[in-house]
Amino acid sequence: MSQLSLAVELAGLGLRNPTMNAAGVLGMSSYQLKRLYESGAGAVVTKSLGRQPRNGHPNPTIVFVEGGVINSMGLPNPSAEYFRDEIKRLKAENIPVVASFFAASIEDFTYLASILTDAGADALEINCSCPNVGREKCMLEADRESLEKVTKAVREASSLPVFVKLTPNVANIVEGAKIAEENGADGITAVNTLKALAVDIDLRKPILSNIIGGLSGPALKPVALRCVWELFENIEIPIIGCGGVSYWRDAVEFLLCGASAIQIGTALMDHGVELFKEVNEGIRRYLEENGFRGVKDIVGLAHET
Amino acid sequence: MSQLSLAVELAGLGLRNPTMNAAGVLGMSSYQLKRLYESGAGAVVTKSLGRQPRNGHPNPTIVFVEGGVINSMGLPNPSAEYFRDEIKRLKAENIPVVASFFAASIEDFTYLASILTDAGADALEINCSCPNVGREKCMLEADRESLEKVTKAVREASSLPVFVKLTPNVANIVEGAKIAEENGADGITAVNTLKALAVDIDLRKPILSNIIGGLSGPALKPVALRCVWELFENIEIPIIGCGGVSYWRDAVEFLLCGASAIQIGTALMDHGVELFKEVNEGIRRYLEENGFRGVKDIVGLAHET
Amino acid sequence: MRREVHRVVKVEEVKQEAKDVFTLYFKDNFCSSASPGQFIMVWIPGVDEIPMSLSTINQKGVSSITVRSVGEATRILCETKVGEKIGVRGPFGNGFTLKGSKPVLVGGGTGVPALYPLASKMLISGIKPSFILGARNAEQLLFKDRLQEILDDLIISTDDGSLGFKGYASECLGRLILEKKCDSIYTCGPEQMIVSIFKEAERRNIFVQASLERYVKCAVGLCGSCGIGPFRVCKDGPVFDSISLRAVMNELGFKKMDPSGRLIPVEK
Amino acid sequence: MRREVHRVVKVEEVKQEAKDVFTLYFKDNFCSSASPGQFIMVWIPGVDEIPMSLSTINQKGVSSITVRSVGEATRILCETKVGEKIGVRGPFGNGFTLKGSKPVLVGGGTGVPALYPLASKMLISGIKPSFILGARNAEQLLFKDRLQEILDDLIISTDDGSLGFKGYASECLGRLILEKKCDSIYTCGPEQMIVSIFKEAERRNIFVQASLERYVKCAVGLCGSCGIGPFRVCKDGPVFDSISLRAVMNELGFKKMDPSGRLIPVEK
Ligand SMILES: Cc1cc2nc3c(=O)[nH]c(=O)nc-3n(C[C@H](O)[C@H](O)[C@H](O)COP(=O)(O)OP(=O)(O)OC[C@H]3O[C@@H](n4cnc5c(N)ncnc54)[C@H](O)[C@@H]3O)c2cc1C
Ligand SMILES: Cc1cc2nc3c(=O)[nH]c(=O)nc-3n(C[C@H](O)[C@H](O)[C@H](O)COP(=O)(O)OP(=O)(O)OC[C@H]3O[C@@H](n4cnc5c(N)ncnc54)[C@H](O)[C@@H]3O)c2cc1C
Ligand SMILES: Cc1cc2nc3c(=O)[nH]c(=O)nc-3n(C[C@H](O)[C@H](O)[C@H](O)COP(=O)(O)O)c2cc1C
Ligand SMILES: Cc1cc2nc3c(=O)[nH]c(=O)nc-3n(C[C@H](O)[C@H](O)[C@H](O)COP(=O)(O)O)c2cc1C
Ligand code: FES
Ligand code: FES
Repeated sequence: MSQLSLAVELAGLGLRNPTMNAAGVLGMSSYQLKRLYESGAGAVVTKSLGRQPRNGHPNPTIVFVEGGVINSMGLPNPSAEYFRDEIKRLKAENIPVVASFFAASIEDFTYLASILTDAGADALEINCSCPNVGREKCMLEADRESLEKVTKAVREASSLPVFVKLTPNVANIVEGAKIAEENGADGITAVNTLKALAVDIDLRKPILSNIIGGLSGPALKPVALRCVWELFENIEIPIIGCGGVSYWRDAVEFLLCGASAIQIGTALMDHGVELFKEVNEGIRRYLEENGFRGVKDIVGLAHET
Repeated sequence: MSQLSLAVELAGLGLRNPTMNAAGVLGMSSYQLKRLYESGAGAVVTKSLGRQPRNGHPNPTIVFVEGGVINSMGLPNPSAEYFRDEIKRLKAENIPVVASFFAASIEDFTYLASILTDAGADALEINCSCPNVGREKCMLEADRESLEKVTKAVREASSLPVFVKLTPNVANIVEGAKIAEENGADGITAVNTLKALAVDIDLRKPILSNIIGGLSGPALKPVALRCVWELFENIEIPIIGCGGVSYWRDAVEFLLCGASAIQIGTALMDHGVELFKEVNEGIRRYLEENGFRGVKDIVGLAHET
Repeated sequence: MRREVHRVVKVEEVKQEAKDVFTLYFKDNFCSSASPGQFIMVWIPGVDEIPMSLSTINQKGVSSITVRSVGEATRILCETKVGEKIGVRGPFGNGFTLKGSKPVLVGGGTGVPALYPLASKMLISGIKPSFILGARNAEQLLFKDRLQEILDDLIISTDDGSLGFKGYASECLGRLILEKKCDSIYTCGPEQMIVSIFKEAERRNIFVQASLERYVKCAVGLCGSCGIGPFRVCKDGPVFDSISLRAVMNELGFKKMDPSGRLIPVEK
Repeated sequence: MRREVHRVVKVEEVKQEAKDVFTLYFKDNFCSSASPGQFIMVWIPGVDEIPMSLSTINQKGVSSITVRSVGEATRILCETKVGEKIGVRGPFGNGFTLKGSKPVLVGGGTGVPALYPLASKMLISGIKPSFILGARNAEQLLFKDRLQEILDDLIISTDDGSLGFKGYASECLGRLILEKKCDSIYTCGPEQMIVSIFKEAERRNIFVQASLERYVKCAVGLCGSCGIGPFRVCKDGPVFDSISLRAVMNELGFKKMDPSGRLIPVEK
């Protein structure tokens, strides 16, 4: 039986479907990422990798709130160098890999971009939007100048498609996206988490060891959709939607608002890795029932009046 | 039976308890506000009033999402001038009134501040953070310069305590708060809604007529708590916490993070105006059970290590 | 899912009731378990979202609204074809409470369809209501056949006397109360009609539940735009009983909030 | 509320089990309906949040954890006084599945308490398990009295022979299997012990469920820090059966993720 194809082309990358895991979610090893791919993801995204191994913040690093979770993992990662072999292992099985990374200096961004490119990643995702580490640790996009420099440096250091992942914690997300676009980014991932906090009234203490963390999950979705909407109206490069996708309907919402692909993080907690298959089946059914011929047909469709 | 008093002093204002309605929620008339006060609110906050009557955006102006609602009322209001009599009616019954207002020019801010002061309001709340009207309609705090000018102008035009209500849609909420503080604000209300969007996959259209609206309710709470936390660490003037308070526990969370009073909006939908009483009773029980003597004792307590 | 969340439903059937009045049938789980007197918000994308009482509830899962074309949104709704989609959320508001053993229902204009589910529910509960069906003239009478089918005691009243009693529904009501010893009144229709009926009822000391209209935006009791006195039509109403009606007599029939929140005169 | 949300509970009772091992009792609804083998995250404010198996489940609503002091967080937990408060969330993970009619449970060190609720549950289900209780020496044996009270067949095994069988629990297991024709093995304890037991079981073709430990951060299967092969100890485990164990033999007993995600050697 011939089924409608979910294949998408994303900044030159051919993917069997438009779903990926969100950076930092089950991306600690090639084994974990391979499992996500086998469960149906169109591509897999590594944990954000840095120059040095990092243990991240002490526990508690996650707390549950209504509508989502707040995490302050603090970018634990085994280092990009260590992860090279993991990427090679994934590439040996032809799994499309997006390498997420962060750094504290332009030199490190350049260095990491080149070793991840050499390792065989299919695309790079610059994480300059993690709310969980101080400014010294990772350049913030809110700072226009750093964003410009970082994008340019990575662009020059690698021939791969470069995605820039943005934070929603800004007054105007379009500004940062435009800077990235002008400096050679091939796509924008929108969004990272919202800066948030949870406090316990019995112990009268913030729950996270780092006090402040990032809110993800359903609570983030309406904000993420708004960001994707605004970006689609203002930039030309493709958008990867991220934030609270928990059901196939959410994925379709992101596509209609202008995302060319979507990432799933927090929802894997409740729905398991099987979620990729469910989301893809849901998108397929939606396209078929509404007479569309492919994912591309509905990208940004809600903008037409 | 003698009960622990919930009375608070807020920027010179003596209130019987630390709860208020959030601006724009059931503040369209003195009747509505009186009902809130009778239901237990410590003070009442008017709908944000402007120079001219405004109908606001066409419907749909509200949409329900997981963890909250997105509204784009568009600041409908009968005008400050019209509302003078409403304020007088409330003052005739000795109800503490916070007059919320917005304007498109410094002249209008000055004018509105003075007529609302004359009408007898107990405090002013500058709404320069509504996500639902364009820049031309209302000065955005993200713009440091306007915030400075507006605060200064209102400060000069009125002898009342002036609260500045901030938006969470900024990279750094402390920046705006400091500007307000330096220019004479007596308190900060934190926060207004998060810019958000909802789209319908069957009709493939954004649901709000204005496309983008503001997210309130439980989904906003962790972000609001984070803002209050950051403000408490960085400013001296009192903070009025707002965003997702739905149970007494939430109110206590805001107090522990540094709010001296709290406002309730969206939760009145599910819990009714009876919520004020429940929240106050909950706070009282909490204070008693934990051996505190008043609300003041726990303001900011989670910051102590 | 909560009933406040939007759903998109397909219009399954359209029935013309009068020159400018149409009933749209659709299927929706929340609506089919609504209480008589509750309303929904109907979204016409790109146009408006407006409140509409449910005129059918729970008959084989089918619900309906009955719309009079009075402006842009209602005109477009009235032109809806079978198979087209509309957005709905709700049901909202309190609905009617069954009280009394000899109730009389008084409907005028598009207030009539909102009373139809109430009449059905009364019958199921073993109560046989009287029903005064009012309109300007015979052509504008709504739901006449449907009501006749289920009711023993349907009284028609037209302002011009083109059918049934000649005069206002409230006058007709006065007689009926005496005749039938009615012990409770349910009414929905033009505001001035409601005022007359309420006054009539007050004089005779009979308990009233009346469904009112104000400008509805949020429909969930937050924005305050539907205010009448201390009440919100969308949440405390749309059905108000005698006690509440007494509390708003300084506004009822005189003043209403316009979309900006200012009180403006009610149409006479 | 979801079980993932933090609760703060009062420590109701503290029992010293060995020089450096204490059991803390508390009340919590989610914990008292946990499955044997599940764990919770215990928050010690200002210090850490660490995984702990439940060592009592559902006895009059009381739950417990049994903690060996090995570092800062466990030391502070072991010093907790009655009436003090700790934070908990969970229970998390899969827990054990009842299989076989002649099971044997093999516990070593602080792995023993995690098997206690399993033994209780088996008894309730009419299954009489054998239990090998292992430790370095007699002083380190945990839950000996409690287990003796409920079990007919408790075999004690110490490395130094200071009580019961002299040698490793896995050797003891070899004999028991032959003797009793055991048809399933449940084990919790030091990783090298688990490896030996699993090998023993594989040789004899007996199905195993083993509870493993890795560095747990989120406890809900998101962060990947507790990875072992393609699995997450917090979500796919902590209990793994023979099929899964076979799939991770290149890591089990050899390598584990450190908090940065790098594979480092497992203690021998
Ligand atoms: C609880 C309730 C139940 C109702 N039930 C029915 C019904 O069953 N059948 C029916 O035909 N009509 C009903 N109405 C009235 C109906 O909502 C209006 O006729 C409709 O909104 C007009 O919209 P329009 O765009 O066609 O007209 P417009 O030209 O926009 O306005 C015409 C009139 O309708 C009023 N109106 C417009 N928008 C709203 C709104 N959002 N809320 C309230 N009034 C509005 C205006 O104030 C004006 O008086 C009900 C109203 C309420 C409040
Ligand atoms: C599912 C599971 C159940 C457990 N059940 C029990 C139990 O019932 N009783 C008991 O005494 N111990 C149990 N442990 C082990 C216990 O979690 C560690 O001993 C404890 O975390 C040590 O913390 P510390 O700060 O005292 O020591 P540290 O000095 O911080 O570390 C000592 C050792 O504990 C490990 N450790 C530290 N933090 C963690 C963590 N977050 N997750 C996993 N390991 C960690 C370190 O890697 C190191 O090997 C369990 C572990 C897991 C994974
Ligand atoms: C446990 C956890 C770890 C994360 N780690 C990273 C990371 O390393 N790099 C990054 O760019 N984003 C990270 N994120 C953010 C996610 O990639 C994603 O942007 C966010 O969670 C919103 O998507 P969701 O709502 O689907 O989870 C992390 C999120 C979670 C929950
Ligand atoms: C229907 C509605 C109308 C609002 N109108 C205003 C307004 O006029 N002025 C204002 O400053 N904030 C307005 N807000 C924002 C609230 O005052 C408040 O900041 C926000 O809703 C967060 O609080 P909550 O989560 O308790 O609702 C409005 C919110 C809602 C839901
Ligand atoms: S329409 Fe908003 S309160 Fe009734
Ligand atoms: S601790 Fe297991 S995935 Fe995070």
